[in-house]
Amino acid sequence: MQVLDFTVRSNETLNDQNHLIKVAPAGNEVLPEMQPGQFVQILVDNSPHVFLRRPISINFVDKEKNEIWLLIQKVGEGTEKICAIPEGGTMNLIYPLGNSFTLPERKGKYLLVGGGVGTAPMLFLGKEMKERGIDPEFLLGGRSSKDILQRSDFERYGTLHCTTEDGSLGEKGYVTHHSVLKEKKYDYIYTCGPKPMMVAVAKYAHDHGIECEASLENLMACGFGACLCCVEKTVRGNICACTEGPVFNINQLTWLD
Amino acid sequence: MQVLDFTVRSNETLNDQNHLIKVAPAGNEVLPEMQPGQFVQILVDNSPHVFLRRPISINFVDKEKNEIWLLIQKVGEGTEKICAIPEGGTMNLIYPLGNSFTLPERKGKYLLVGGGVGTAPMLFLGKEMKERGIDPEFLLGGRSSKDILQRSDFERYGTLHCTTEDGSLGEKGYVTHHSVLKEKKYDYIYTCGPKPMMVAVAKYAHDHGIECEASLENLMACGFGACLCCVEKTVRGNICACTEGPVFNINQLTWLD
Amino acid sequence: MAGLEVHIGDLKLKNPVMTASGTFGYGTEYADFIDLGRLGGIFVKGTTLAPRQGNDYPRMAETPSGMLNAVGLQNKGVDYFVEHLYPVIKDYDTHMIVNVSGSTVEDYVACAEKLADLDKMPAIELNISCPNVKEGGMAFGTSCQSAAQVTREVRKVFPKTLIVKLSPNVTDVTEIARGVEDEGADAVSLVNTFLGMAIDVESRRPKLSTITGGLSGPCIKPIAIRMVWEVFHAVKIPIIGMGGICNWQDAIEFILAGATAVQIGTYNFIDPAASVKIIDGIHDYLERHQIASVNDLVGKMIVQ
Amino acid sequence: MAGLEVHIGDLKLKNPVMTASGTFGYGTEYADFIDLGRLGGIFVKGTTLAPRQGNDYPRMAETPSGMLNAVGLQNKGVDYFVEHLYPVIKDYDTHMIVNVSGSTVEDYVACAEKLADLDKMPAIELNISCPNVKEGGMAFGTSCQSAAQVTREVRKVFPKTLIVKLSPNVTDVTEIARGVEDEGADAVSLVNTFLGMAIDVESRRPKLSTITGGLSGPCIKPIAIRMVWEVFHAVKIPIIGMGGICNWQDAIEFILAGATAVQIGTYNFIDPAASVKIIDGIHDYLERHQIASVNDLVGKMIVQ
Ligand SMILES: Cc1cc2nc3c(=O)[nH]c(=O)nc-3n(C[C@H](O)[C@H](O)[C@H](O)COP(=O)(O)OP(=O)(O)OC[C@H]3O[C@@H](n4cnc5c(N)ncnc54)[C@H](O)[C@@H]3O)c2cc1C
Ligand SMILES: Cc1cc2nc3c(=O)[nH]c(=O)nc-3n(C[C@H](O)[C@H](O)[C@H](O)COP(=O)(O)OP(=O)(O)OC[C@H]3O[C@@H](n4cnc5c(N)ncnc54)[C@H](O)[C@@H]3O)c2cc1C
Ligand SMILES: Cc1cc2nc3c(=O)[nH]c(=O)nc-3n(C[C@H](O)[C@H](O)[C@H](O)COP(=O)(O)O)c2cc1C
Ligand SMILES: Cc1cc2nc3c(=O)[nH]c(=O)nc-3n(C[C@H](O)[C@H](O)[C@H](O)COP(=O)(O)O)c2cc1C
Ligand code: FES
Ligand code: FES
Repeated sequence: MQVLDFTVRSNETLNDQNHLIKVAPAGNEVLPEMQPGQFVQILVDNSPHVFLRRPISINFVDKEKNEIWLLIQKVGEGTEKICAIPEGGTMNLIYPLGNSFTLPERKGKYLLVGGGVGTAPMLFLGKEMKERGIDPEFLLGGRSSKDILQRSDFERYGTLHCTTEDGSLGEKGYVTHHSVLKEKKYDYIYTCGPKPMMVAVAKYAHDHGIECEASLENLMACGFGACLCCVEKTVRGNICACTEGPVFNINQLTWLD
Repeated sequence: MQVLDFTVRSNETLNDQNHLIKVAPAGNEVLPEMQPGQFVQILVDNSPHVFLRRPISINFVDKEKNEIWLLIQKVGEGTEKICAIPEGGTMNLIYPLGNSFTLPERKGKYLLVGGGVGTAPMLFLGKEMKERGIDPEFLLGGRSSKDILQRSDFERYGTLHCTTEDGSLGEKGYVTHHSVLKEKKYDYIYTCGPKPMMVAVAKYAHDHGIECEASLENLMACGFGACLCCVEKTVRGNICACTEGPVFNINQLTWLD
Repeated sequence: MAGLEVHIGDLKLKNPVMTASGTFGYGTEYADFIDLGRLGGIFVKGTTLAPRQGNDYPRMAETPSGMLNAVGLQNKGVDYFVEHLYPVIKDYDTHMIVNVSGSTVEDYVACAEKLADLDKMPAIELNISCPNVKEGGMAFGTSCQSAAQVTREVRKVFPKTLIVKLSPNVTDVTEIARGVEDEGADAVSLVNTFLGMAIDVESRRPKLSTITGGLSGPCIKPIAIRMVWEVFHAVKIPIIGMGGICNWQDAIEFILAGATAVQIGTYNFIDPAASVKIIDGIHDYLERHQIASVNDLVGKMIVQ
Repeated sequence: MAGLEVHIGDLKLKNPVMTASGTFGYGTEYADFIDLGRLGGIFVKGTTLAPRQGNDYPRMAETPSGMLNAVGLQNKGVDYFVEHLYPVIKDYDTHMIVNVSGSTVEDYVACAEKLADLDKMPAIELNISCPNVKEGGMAFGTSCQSAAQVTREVRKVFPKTLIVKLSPNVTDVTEIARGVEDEGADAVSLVNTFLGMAIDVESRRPKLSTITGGLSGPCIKPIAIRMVWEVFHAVKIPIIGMGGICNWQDAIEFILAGATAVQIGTYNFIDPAASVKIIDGIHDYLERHQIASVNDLVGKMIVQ
């Protein structure tokens, strides 16, 4: 873990709500090893109302360019201000934080399910799988076509399935209604997105005896294990989502009780 | 008094500390009548530490361009943020606030003494005098040549005398040591600047039986008479510097007691 | 049309948004900015029996998300108010309520008596919580006994709506609230400012002439809301909530915690039109959530 | 070289900057960010006799210039601490001080007794001011009698430096400070968090699972400084000041108000290296003002 200033190399507006921001260490320090599922804590400058840092998943690591990608949805003042940092601007990060998704040791059928901006860590995860010789499948959901972000990036690493609530892309409905879930039998499911979606995915996985890991977005104050604010109730009691998570095997969670 | 959004038409860096910012009503509303000595209260956006507005004198009113000029010295986070607003940016003002310098009814010898950024209201005052057929003299002081701002603007409206602490422009020393004060007899002195300077000027005026008005920079919360925080102790008791000031006849003040 | 009318004692307020004493002058200071007639009410500056010069300058220091003040009840006294200010403000199309302050019980009583005679003065707010005067003031509000005593004596001479303004500088605000309720207060308002302090580290001097002063603004909001919620569960009389309200969300937060009405204080300095925007915001919230009347929200925070 | 060493009871601190309980884990969480050996001391997480799961999620809400927490003393109990944590942290080149919490006097005493045996545990901080547990906690710190009682009983079993951490949720903090001084406390630390509350207006639910929680951060600084200043004039034992310290200016403000040392709390979350920057800042301030020792600043606010 370290605290470091980054320079915003680019800040791309993907749609009215989402930005893709690529950052590199301001002093050209070489990025440390990072794992899919890990996140960063962003200091929000120039905001009278944002006191704490904001946790954002590592969307992708471009080792060649020494860049971290962040996919950010504007939902409040913190994310608004982050998305307003122009190219060339500075962003102070604490990183890398948290555990990571379990990377497969063997071949198999892996499904990566993301909803909304919860697709963010799935890109990095998919890339790491591909590099290990695995062809992941992605199942991404959103309200409409414009909410399914980074499609061409995902397609580089695996097959892409989509659902949209208005049917403007892929199948109409929620991710858990997608036909692949009926047609195929997966060995492992990874998921990140709105809690109701993740609970539905966890339930599907549980009912079908599929291993499943979910990445949580609990409210965080510090992000590195010091405040005990981010706890998730698990079978082992209250556990910090920032150090022992954000990725949990659903067997550890009490969602389905 | 009104609350209005302004657009920054230009933001000129005069030296390492001072900016000249020209603003015009964002909706092209025609500026109301304003008097020299009056001020505006600027809302400071995007600052986590600045809660209250910041009072700034009206440096000049350009009626033709419908612009207000503000001369701002960066001394803390509020003024830093204001000076960082780029051309085209927005600034929310409450204005015009306060009383004003007494504009001369008859010809005479008028001296306008400004120190540091306290020269700000003197330009507007000089212009109004000139338009009334009076030739004011200016006596401006600063640490060194680069701190005597807007010289060519001042010269348009009257004779300019300067002092600098390092002697790099005009006479060396403080304004109250300038030779004109020994050589000439003025009818009226107006002053604005650091308190010790104004007190020295007031003392000079008092000792020489010259009428004198000083513009105060008391700490303000509201700027329009609602909080009673900005009071100056006067011969009539505690008086609000934001409504019955910022300009006071030195006879009203208790500085020389 | 969502219903905004609320009642505080005999007072019918057209909406629950009022402005806090000491932050809104006599209303006139804001006449350029808003239509005063839109407000539920205006609490005018703290008024004492005798005129007061207040404390020395400096009286103000900015703090994180707030400010300290040490005005110290500067005002021209109740007689001046009755003769010169009341005639100007009495015909505003809103309720004008005087905030009555004092150093002794006799002061409060004498002041309240003079105000009781005024036709268009439907209520007073007893300020037993001012941290900025040497004698009396907050001392009345931090002891249950003296809070009860001053309420009891004023109640005897003031038959109209009597609001008692509580100090937050106490271990148990419910105890004081119950005490003044028992003595016949028609409502309580809370909170007044928190006693605070700031030092200029370069000069090593206090930033206020009085060393300590009253802290207000958004910084105190979480504590103020907690106190409103505690008092809501302790008394039956209505509560007027305040402390750091800047926008309609803050106002709704106080209402959900148990406030029947709210006062906007320090934020008027930053946005003189804040109060009116908050009225509009509450109205829109009610419409959006299809709530018939703001009264249906009072204390209706959902627990479990 | 300006002198930074200060004494708290028998403790010699290499500098007056320590980190506050509950915000710094067991130090290890910050080892990546700073050299822990630079700190004057580390107050580890609130520790209780029995293990505690703490409160349910959500435990945190951001507020203007601060945050509310409702962690509720989640910890693995004193035995686990002694067996598993103490061995890891005991050799850090700084003072490790356990913050002892409890629900009954017996709990505090039993916990303190176990810690008294540890060689490298030179002091404990009695937390009689936690607002986040149902029983005990803050209740001890808001009554003079119970604060005195728990101090008295713990004093009997704990011969090393005993620091008592005071609650700010009281009418008169000096009364409590004097009470614990009389019972033999070697120092007082203040303030713990203020009881506060926040409501999500769209869902109409409290933002914390426990409804109320503890407010910390810069928002509380002016009140905390006032309390330190009051206590400085009320007791003879040293004061450890805290509440919203973010930078060296804030730390100096507390020291001028009367704190011999300070603790950095919430701001560690935002800048994990804040404490070390503050040490450097205090050092530079002393040099710039040509002050030989930080002790010369304690309580030296200039009045008049
Ligand atoms: C480990 C982790 C990884 C994350 N990764 C990403 C990411 O890659 N991209 C991204 O856009 N967002 C991500 N988030 C969520 C992001 O941190 C929040 O959206 C952000 O902190 C909101 O800040 P704000 O100031 O914009 O909104 P606020 O004004 O703080 O909040 C706006 C609204 O969002 C709600 N909210 C805020 N934070 C959360 C949260 N963590 N969970 C549920 N509701 C919340 C608030 O209650 C409020 O209703 C992640 C969160 C965590 C914990
Ligand atoms: C009527 C009036 C007119 C003014 N006109 C101008 C102007 O034309 N141009 C200009 O640059 N400034 C002017 N000022 C001063 C200006 O308002 C302050 O410099 C500004 O508010 C400081 O804000 P800040 O956040 O930058 O500094 P802060 O961080 O608030 O303060 C920085 C330092 O400056 C001191 N300080 C701040 N405000 C004042 C003050 N009013 N008096 C004395 N010390 C102060 C603080 O105590 C602190 O030490 C005027 C003030 C008043 C009352
Ligand atoms: C400058 C100032 C002056 C005040 N004067 C009074 C007063 O005269 N009487 C009173 O009861 N409260 C007074 N108050 C307290 C406010 O009415 C209000 O209770 C407090 O500021 C909290 O609300 P806020 O955070 O919205 O400002 C004053 C507050 C400020 C900031
Ligand atoms: C998340 C969190 C947990 C805390 N836990 C404890 C605790 O276990 N024991 C304790 O005495 N104080 C605890 N505190 C209070 C702090 O030690 C400190 O007194 C308070 O936060 C004020 O300082 P600050 O504003 O610098 O944070 C906690 C504070 C926070 C924010
Ligand atoms: S966010 Fe602080 S411990 Fe997880
Ligand atoms: S600044 Fe508020 S009355 Fe003058």
